[in-house]
Amino acid sequence: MPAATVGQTPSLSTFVKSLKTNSIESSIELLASLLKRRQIKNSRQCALATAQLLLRVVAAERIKDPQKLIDRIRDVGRRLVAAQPREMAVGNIVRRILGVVREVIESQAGDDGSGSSAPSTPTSPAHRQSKRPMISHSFSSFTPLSHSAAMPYDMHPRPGTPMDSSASTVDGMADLAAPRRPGLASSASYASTAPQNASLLSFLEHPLGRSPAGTPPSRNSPRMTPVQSSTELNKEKIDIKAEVIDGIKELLDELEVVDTQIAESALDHIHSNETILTTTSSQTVQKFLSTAARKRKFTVIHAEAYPNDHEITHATILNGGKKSSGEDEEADERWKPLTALGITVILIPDTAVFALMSRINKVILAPHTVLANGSLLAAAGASTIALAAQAHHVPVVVLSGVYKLSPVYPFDTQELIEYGDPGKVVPFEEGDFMSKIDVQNPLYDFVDAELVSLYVTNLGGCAPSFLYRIVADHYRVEDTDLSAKTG
Amino acid sequence: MSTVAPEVTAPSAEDQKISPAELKKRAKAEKQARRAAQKDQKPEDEAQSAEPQSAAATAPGVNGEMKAHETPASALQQQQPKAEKPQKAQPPKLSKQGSQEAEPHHKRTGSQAQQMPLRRRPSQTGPPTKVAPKKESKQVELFSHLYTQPRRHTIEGVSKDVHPAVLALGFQISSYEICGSSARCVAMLLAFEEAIQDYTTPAGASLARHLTAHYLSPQIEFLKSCRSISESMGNAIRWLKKLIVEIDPSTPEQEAKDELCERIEVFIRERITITDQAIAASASNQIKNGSVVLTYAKSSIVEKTILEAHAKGTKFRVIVVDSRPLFEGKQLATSLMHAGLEIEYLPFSAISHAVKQATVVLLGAHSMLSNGRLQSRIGTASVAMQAAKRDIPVIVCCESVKFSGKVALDSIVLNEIAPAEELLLPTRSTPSKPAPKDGDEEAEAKPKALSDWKEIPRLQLLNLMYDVTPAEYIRMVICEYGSLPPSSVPVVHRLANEGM
Amino acid sequence: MPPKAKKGAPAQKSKTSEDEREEPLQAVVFADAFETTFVPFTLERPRCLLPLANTPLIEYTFDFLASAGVEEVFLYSGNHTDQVEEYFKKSKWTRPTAPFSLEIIRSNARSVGDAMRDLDQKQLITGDFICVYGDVVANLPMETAIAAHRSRREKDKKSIMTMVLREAGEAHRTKSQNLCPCFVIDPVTERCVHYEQVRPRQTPRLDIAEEVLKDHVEVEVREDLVDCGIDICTPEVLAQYTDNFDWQAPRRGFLYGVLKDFETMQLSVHTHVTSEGYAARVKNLQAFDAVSRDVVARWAYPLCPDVNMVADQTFQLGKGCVYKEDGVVLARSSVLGRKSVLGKATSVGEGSVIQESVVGRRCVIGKRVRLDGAYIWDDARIGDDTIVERAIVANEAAVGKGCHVHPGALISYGVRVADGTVVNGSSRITKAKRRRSSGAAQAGKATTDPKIVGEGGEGYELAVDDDEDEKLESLAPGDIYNMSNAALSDDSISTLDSDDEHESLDEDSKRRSSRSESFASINSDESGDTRRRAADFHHEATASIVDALQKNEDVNNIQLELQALKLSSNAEDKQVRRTVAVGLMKRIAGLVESGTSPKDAVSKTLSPNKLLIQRSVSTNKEEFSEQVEFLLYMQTDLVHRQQGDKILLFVCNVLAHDDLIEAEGFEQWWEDPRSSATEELAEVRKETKQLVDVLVASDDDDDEDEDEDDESD
Amino acid sequence: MANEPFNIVSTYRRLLAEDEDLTMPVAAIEALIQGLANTPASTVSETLDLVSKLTAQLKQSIPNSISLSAGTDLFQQYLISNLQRPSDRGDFDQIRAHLVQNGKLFVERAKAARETIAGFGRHFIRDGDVVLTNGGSRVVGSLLRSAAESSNNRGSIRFKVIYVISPNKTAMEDESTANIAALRERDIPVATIPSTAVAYCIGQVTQCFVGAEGVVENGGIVSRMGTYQIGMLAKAAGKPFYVVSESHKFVRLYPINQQDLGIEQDVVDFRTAKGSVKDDEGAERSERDEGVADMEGKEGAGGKAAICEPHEAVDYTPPHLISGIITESGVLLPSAVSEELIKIWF
Repeated sequence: MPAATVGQTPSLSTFVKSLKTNSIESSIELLASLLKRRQIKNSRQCALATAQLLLRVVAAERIKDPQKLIDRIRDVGRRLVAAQPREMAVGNIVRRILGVVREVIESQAGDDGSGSSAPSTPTSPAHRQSKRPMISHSFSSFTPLSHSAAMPYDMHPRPGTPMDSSASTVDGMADLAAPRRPGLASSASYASTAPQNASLLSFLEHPLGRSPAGTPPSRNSPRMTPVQSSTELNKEKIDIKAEVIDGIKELLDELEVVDTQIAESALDHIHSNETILTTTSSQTVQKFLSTAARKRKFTVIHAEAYPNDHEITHATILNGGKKSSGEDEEADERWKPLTALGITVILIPDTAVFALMSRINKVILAPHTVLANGSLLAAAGASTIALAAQAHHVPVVVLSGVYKLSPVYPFDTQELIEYGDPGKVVPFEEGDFMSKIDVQNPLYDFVDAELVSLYVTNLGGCAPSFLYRIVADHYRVEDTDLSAKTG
Repeated sequence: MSTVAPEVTAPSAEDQKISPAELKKRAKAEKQARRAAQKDQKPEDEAQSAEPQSAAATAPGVNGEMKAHETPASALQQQQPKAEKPQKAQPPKLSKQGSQEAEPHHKRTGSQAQQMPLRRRPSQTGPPTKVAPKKESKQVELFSHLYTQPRRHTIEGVSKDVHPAVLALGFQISSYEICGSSARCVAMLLAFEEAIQDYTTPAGASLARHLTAHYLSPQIEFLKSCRSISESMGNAIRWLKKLIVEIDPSTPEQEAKDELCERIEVFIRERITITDQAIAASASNQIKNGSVVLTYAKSSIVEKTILEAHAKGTKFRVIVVDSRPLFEGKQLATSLMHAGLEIEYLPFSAISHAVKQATVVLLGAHSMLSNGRLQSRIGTASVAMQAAKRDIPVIVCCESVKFSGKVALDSIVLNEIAPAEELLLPTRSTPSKPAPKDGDEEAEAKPKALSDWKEIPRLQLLNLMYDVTPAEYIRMVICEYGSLPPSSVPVVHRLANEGM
Repeated sequence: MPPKAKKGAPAQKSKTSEDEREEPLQAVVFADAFETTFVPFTLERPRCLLPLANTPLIEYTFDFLASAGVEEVFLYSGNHTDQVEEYFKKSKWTRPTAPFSLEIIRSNARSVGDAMRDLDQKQLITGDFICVYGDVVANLPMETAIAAHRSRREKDKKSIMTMVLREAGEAHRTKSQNLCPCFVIDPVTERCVHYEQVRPRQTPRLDIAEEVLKDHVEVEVREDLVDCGIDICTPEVLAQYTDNFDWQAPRRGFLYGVLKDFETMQLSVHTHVTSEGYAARVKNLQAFDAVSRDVVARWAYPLCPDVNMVADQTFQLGKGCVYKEDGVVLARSSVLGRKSVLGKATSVGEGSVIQESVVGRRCVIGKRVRLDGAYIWDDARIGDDTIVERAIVANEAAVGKGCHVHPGALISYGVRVADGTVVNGSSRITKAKRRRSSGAAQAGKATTDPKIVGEGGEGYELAVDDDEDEKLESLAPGDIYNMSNAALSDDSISTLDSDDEHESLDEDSKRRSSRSESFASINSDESGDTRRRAADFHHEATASIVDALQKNEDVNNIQLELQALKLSSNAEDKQVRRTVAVGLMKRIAGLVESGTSPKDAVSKTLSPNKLLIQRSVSTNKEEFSEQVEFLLYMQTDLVHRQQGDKILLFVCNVLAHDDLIEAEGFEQWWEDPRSSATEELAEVRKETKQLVDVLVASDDDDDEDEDEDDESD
Repeated sequence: MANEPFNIVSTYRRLLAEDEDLTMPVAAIEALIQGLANTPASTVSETLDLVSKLTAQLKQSIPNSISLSAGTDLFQQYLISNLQRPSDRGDFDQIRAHLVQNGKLFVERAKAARETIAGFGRHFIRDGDVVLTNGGSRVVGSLLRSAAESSNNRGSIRFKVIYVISPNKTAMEDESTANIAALRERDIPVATIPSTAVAYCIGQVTQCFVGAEGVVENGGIVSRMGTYQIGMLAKAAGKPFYVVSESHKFVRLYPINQQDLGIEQDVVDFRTAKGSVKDDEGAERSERDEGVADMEGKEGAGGKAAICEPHEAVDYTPPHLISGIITESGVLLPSAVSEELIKIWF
């Protein structure tokens, strides 16, 4: 529509454009309202939007005190998450970026790390119990990382009652552990970083901190740099900003390449002439399959995911990437439809899944979100597919970028489900029907971890049981609960 | 799984009278036509009956048309069989003509008429013209054994022996106007009744021998060509043949025919009508106060059951899960809604949410297989599976006439493939919306629309009719012989369908 | 959202934002719809702030505008503007981060027309603008509509407006139950060629001008559309309003007018029919109910409670469309049924059952209470064992123990209903006094009526102002018709002076359906459309008279204007008469309510305006029928006015005194069966009895007898 | 062997007796510390030796040593990791000193941990839930209590509890009855069922919580008899099965089956008219197992391990039945437990 751009309903692309011109505050407001109106939805777009926004936010901040920056990001994050709690990618990205900031600060300020994180003490479980998580399932404090705590205790001699100091161990630990932790795009192999081995011992160790002359273990001594003067700090702050921005840029790049990275491992998972079942129009899955298609011939059975995604699914099958993700972001993701690559694609209604499952060798799913315990949320119908697969002992492979991994532990799966527009099930026009009959249209399904055979992330494959570690590597304990008041 | 003829084209009241009544009325009119025709054509008849179909196909083709038009018999005679030959040469033209004829024919069958033809149109023009060359590439190899010749929606090339009533029925079936195992069965028997009444044993042949072999079988063939016949129909036919053979040759023809019709009536009543009530009665006891009944698509028995329970004053909720492309559940929901029940209507994708609330699952059947598995509308298996996982009792309501001697492990060997075009249905708009409209909607939405899937190499659409539910998901089967575990289906089958 | 959000089409370079800044998308919002459909609530709160599913209506409207990419909003507010301003001071819409600039315009406009004219003077509108009421709930994508509008307008300057309409099947709860618009559309050009309002379930007879049919090969007659009052207008529209000072309403005034003189003006109005998204107007209580249910059942997705449109909301969706805010306390044995909404810090007592209800914040629901389809607003308290069905209980109101509130009842702000009271469906209880003149006057404390609220309660039954009862019943869908007929049978004429453009015709035709012998006779001869024109005329004329009277204009001017109107819509004298009668009565009643004694009110109004009456009622000795009619009109109109009987008495007194009506006139009137057709009528005229007796003293006793009979029935 | 004035076992018992809330591992640590205090050990090796001796002694004399061994192991590991670093003697003295000083502190922290866990209760229990638990465990009790109390800003939580109580009245039962009473106090409906009825009512349960005596290396748990079957039933019914345990109960033990717990409990006691038929082989074997189980070869210590009282009997619940382990620092998947333990020892 030529002249009509004024009236145009906003989307990710328009948002990103508006970022350049808008004031920060209104950009935040805008994104929040876009999320609320579901005008930006599905993990990838949310992730991109959030990252872009925070990039702006950080760029605009004048950083006096790094803690300010952290608080600022937290605050923005809180607002975004509140806008649409069920798009967890938003929260994930915010946490990742917070991680970047903390890391930068620590590597900058060395021991200041403790200082910078001290205010965030309350995030430790001891205090958290008194606070209400934003959406109550975000009982997110629960990541295994959190009890890799306390070792560094001896490094921050701090008076205080056992309680609150034991609390602060969490942060202290995390901070000091950080520098050892590789960049956020790190691979899972870094799982057990040395200081964590203290976890259980912390129970005993703490008092060392209070002992008169707690000389630290030698291997830690390098960190015993004396507290810098504030002037020093300020000097360093300058490049903190720069580094953080770089960090976010990295993150954005990761989001760009994530599908390609996942696709790289395609050939390790798909062999010749197998029959693969998939559903919805996930860009990740499509890339994955088409990569495999270059080398191997196989058959794809595609369930159409009625009533929410079928149109876009059809589009994907017919025309490949161009239109698939609706009017969303960059022109980058545009790929040929599988059929063009010589792959036979059989489109079936979701109902036929069970009937065909006995002839399928692999089910490939793309989640909406992956949860800390290895279970996942995916487009409605996924649980039926996964269950049918289990009944026929067909492996279920889940392709998920790390940005979809959420530290959230699913207490109440019901709360995670978004209910969509019943008008997609029964047209609104049918007055009698719609007024007398409850029509519901859940958008997501909860798929239990035990139904998933394998996760393939951009860091490689792993079993659902090991997911907790990858999650732990990417999120800081003190950030998992964004609603926690800091300082 | 759907209703008996009357309710079949359910939503609107008028066709309730129509379908059966229509059948009769039309038959009446056509009877004369046919009588006349046969008189004049006797000689040809003899000749062709010897010849194979192909030869026969020409003249009868005319017969068929003529009957659909109900043009007076004399009109037929004007046209020469030869004259047809060239026409038959170019199928497309013929088919077009055919579809045109099919439509006025549908029109007469009541409200559904407006939508049925439209809904059908793709497959009507489709099979003969476009698909014919490409078909190989468009068939899913896995199911190649199921791709019979495309369903018949036109009457060209129909054997002239096919009785008008049967002819009419054939089209109603192929267009889902009459849909559902028992419904089709009943309709078929009714049609046969008329056919038999119009039957005259040719000189020198005994009714018992000739009727089945030379008269009934073409009818059956025709029905098969319209849509592969259901288990219940099979059973009924088997029973009928047995019956005919048993007729004492000495009995005078008319008497014998009346006898047959008499027995058919009885069969319908005993094996289906009464049975349904019996089943509904016992199944409705499974619905308690406060229970939440989950059902899938549409089954006449389940519907009866629910209404029965409601009539008893039981307070309960119903969850109807529905699926593309037939949206049968919508009919069910609507009719239950009018009965004033509290209903929740969910798309297939929401099963997992549906079973969370459900306390009992009621399913209808296309047929019960002898290894205790349930063959029913595609998707049923998934529902049963989800329910079984949550340990919710899954109950199948099924007349014994649907019990089958066959066994099947998966849904692939035994199944039926519906025209893929059905999947092109407009999804956001009411079924009544014409299919072509949907076409352009999609077209403007994206460069290639699903509607031109045939042009896209290596893209296939698969539209199965049934799937097979493993026995372990089924807690109970309710038939007129009472409630039984799936394992004892064969027992009842012997008793009911072979025992007599 | 901020302008730039909309710049640039998706996924490709946007046009530089300058050329768009040339015409920012503007919107005009009418905070109140110039109807009284939400009385009594609108006596104390502005309509646009009434909570729908615990969110003020205006929020939905603004959210819609924001998502449509509007950049400037002008909010026209008549009633309670201070409250509106107060609200927006706090809301996010006035913050710098707001998606659009908001300007609240105080106006005493009495109709959309007035507002439009005012807007035209103010010269605020630069380009195309969207025009909506402040009660629109919609999420449909506007871009296509706007695009279409733009392209059309580029082609043809004469296409001045595009109406956005939502498809909805035949019977639809979200459509107006008792009257639905019928658009005749040229499917090719999407031009609306004819517009009428018809009653569902009646075969309407449309009178489409034959030239219309001539120059359109094909026309669609569509009755299946929800008209949610969303119009995309060009500035030309404003000009039109200004040119035609008598256009009040956008549909029956503007649209009707534009279509009528299409031949002369060549102005065209187009439609944009969408089957996507949701759109509805909370026009009256029935719509309020329907839309609330749509919103709760997520048909308006994503505009559902759990979106938490207002900053501090914390709704969460539970199973079966149950929305709870934080801090809701449910007793163990309480049952929270499907499709319910519970606001923050609301507590529900043991054994209470709530279903399909919306409960505001900080409400206290007692034990064993049953809420079925009820709307309980913030801070209300419901006593133990009380049953509330499809009814509204407004803020701070309190319903005692063991009460039963029937469907359709409205309990306004701060009212307290004593224990064990039964509130019937038609009653609307309030504490605020009725204010005729919108806005200004302060609410006088009304006297509590124990009959209604029980001993120790507070509040009184609001006198049913003739034009309202429909919509009130319509909250309880079941009994719309019988109820309204009951209400109608007596004051059929006076229903004509409804402020509500949408309902007037409806009642008009309803009157015919409910055959109250009284005045059916008068119009029974009229054909459908003359009656409608009558409706138009009467509607406008009455308004202008009352208006003029308030301004104490000179009689002659009034007379002139009346004459003009009469000619323009070649109304018959009869109608003029009716208008004058009703107009005067309205004015008087108005005065009376604002405290002046009937006597003064009457003299104040009548004495200067005798002329009017003289003109409309010929006083030649032979023909009394006109006088009789005049009296009847007054009588009927007064039936529902406060102290109507008194007024009638004084009026008659004056009339007799000034010989505007002779004794015979009165006599015939008195004898006329129609004047005592119903209880009320009889009631009203009781007072006047002596007067008449005196007047007709000369005549013999048989009148007397008749009188007896009359009163006895 | 242990020096007369100080008796580790009695100390341990006394500690447990003195403090209601004290868990066995903590008690064990306490005891060891006191032991350390009472005996002058000047060198690292001496200290370690002493500790291990005391440990062995303790384990041997306490019938069910699994839980406490968690404490002792932890303690030893701590000493090792701290003392055997290349570092000066001052370091050693300090550590020893601080240990001796801070005994009480550990106890407090242990309790703090429990409170923390209890604090999480609210998140696990939703409105309308029906929770099944088997009595005894203090931490489960406090978790439920806190859930019952926390009807704060998130609105009230209405849940019911089914308590599985074993027929034989024991100290444990008093514990559970106390819990039950406490819950009923707080207006939480509680039903008590015998362990035989679990399968019957598992259908209406929404989730299960159980305590643990020890969390073993593969993420499984050792808990009082009957937990295993509850776990299996929960699994069969597809209900989440949570273990609630402080992380200091992680014990370095890897049982491969029920017999492999390394403790002697004659649950299965075949009898004839002549009385119990008990082959000493079995006794021997199990004894040796035990030796393997606790890494200190306790043959040195010799002597006969006491036999568990029936009410102290425990069983082993394998990890695949466990949905999550709730510790003071979060919900762990069973798979995470082994990581934690691995990290301590290597």
